Amino acid sequence: MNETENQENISDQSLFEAPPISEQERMIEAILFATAEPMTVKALNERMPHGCDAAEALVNLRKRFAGRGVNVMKIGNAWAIRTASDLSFLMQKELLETRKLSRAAIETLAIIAYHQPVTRADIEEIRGVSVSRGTVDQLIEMEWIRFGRRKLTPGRPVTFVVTQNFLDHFGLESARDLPGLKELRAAGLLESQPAIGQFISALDEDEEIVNEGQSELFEG
Amino acid sequence: MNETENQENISDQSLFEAPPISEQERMIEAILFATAEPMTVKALNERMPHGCDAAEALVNLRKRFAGRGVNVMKIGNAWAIRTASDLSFLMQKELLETRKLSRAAIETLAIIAYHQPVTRADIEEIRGVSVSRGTVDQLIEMEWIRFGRRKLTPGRPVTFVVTQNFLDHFGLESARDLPGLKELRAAGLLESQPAIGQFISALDEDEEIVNEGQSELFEG
Amino acid sequence: MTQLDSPKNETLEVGERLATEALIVDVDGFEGPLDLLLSLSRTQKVDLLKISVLDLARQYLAFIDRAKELRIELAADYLVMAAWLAFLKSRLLLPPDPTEEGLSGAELAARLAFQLERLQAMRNAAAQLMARDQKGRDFFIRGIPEKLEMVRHVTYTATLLDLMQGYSRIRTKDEFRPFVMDRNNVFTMEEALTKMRGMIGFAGDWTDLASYLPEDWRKDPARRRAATAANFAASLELAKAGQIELRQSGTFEPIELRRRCDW
Repeated sequence: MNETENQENISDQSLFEAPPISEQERMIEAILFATAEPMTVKALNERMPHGCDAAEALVNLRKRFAGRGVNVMKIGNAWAIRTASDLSFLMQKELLETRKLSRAAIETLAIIAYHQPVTRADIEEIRGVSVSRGTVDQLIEMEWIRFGRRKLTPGRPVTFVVTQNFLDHFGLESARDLPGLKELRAAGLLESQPAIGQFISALDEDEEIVNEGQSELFEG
Repeated sequence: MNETENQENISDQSLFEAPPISEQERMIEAILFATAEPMTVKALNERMPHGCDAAEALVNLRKRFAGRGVNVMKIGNAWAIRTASDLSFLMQKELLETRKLSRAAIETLAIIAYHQPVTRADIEEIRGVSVSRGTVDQLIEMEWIRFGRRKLTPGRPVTFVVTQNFLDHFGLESARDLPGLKELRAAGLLESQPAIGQFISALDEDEEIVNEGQSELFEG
Repeated sequence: MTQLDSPKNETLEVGERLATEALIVDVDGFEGPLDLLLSLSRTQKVDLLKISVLDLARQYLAFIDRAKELRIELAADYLVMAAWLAFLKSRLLLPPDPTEEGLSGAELAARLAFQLERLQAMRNAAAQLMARDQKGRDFFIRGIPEKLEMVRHVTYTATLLDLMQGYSRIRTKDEFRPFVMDRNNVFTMEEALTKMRGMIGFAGDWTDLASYLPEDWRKDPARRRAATAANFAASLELAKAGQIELRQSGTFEPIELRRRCDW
């Protein structure tokens, strides 16, 4: 009986008073060290006692690990601890055999990452060849891309976007941090323009081609 | 010529001069984080560049993690990073689960409610099977039954009665408010159907009771 | 992989350039006409923004002609592109016709240049992406993840309905008899068959089917009905098996049977 009462007291306390921020930092440190997968702020808060604010503690923790052997990394809206990349030479045994991606798959991945959300037709327009089913399947299987919302164009085609796994794999905080993204956008190279093939038909039918700004996706 | 000599010197140096101890600490931090098992000092030294002293770096690293969310711990003769023991509760997820009371427990409870005060022997006689200790214990633990007065029969056996908790849970003013057998049948609550002949007469008998309109009792 | 590198062919000598133009008729090496165009464009010494689309169209058409001479099968999209480039070339060479609608030759050329530039940009981006630090190669995840331990807290519950049903279950246990078919008054065809098989051997001539009814099945009407039906079905079975013959002189007349002689 006494024990139950005690426990109740503790949980009552924690209901009203969150642990000090330094203690929250310790907790997040423990949770992130224990898991291999990135954890969202929401998931962290759920694991921690009532009243904790993982977001604030994470900022402190990230600073604390700057320049250390392992770093706290932000991946999308999730967080994970990863070894510092300059120490990769120590990890020969942990090296994962990665599947060699074909040139088509790499290009398709890059196009999806930089232009997302893109339809298959968009990808084909940019590469000038049809996208083989296997290429897309492989990227989906690797969980680097997934289906996004359907586009509001005739036929409502499906779109592809990159996943959190993609960000995690390439150590990206968000799709906005893709290398050279700003320059590409500034050069207008991420805007969709009608392709030559479409021109041919446009010459006949005078079809209106909808120009959609793709950039808002990166603002999310 | 001079330059080449210089370069040679540098590479010679790096062959024999170990990285600064703070760098070795980083290395051990990364290795202990990423390896799938605890590492001995020997194994650490084998992984690290020539001239490193894992033992010394480990002492530093251990101090650095003292009081943090994870600690550098010795397991056997090997080292690993582990959750600080006071935070182990974070590695547990509490699942609240509600389960239906077992049939035996419900029947036992029902007999106590309808016939209280009853002895264990009474219950067994009515149910036709012996009552397991676990069932009674469970009901006592749930605070739905408690011990009543001892019966004034030979052996003075203990009796069981239902508690206020029981009445609260089932929304009853008193155990006497429990509907009787005929009322149960009238409300269609009898699971087992009597043989057809009996059933017909039962319909006649129970007609009045149906009209009394007890059904609201069963809506709770 | 060299395709992914930024173009360094700008320094190519004229001789090499001609060689590239004339000799690579290996369509297999290209991923579609756009890729081919991009490769051809590298032979021009300018960046893609300043490319001469007219020259490029000429190069492409020359390439296609050469491929045709060599009787290399060309995929349809290469030919479509060739047709389009021929059209573009004529537009670029002829003075613009003010009555004609649509984009001018210069505009079309700009679009093509844009497409080439965008494809090149995507290839560079892909190369940059793959050159990034990658998980499992340059940085690593936790090697000994700790399992999240599930602690169950079970609370048991029951409703008033459960309680009452439980009680009624006990109190009506004695009334309860599991449902079984009442077989007292059922005479099965199997029984009839067994009985009749034993009897037909003794009856030499036509006998009434009714006479085969067992003694104790004759009085009670229910039992009699059951036995008659069973006997009738059994006699049909025996006739079907060729063991007996059946006859009936008229509707509702007695059915008679006898053993077949050849049996």
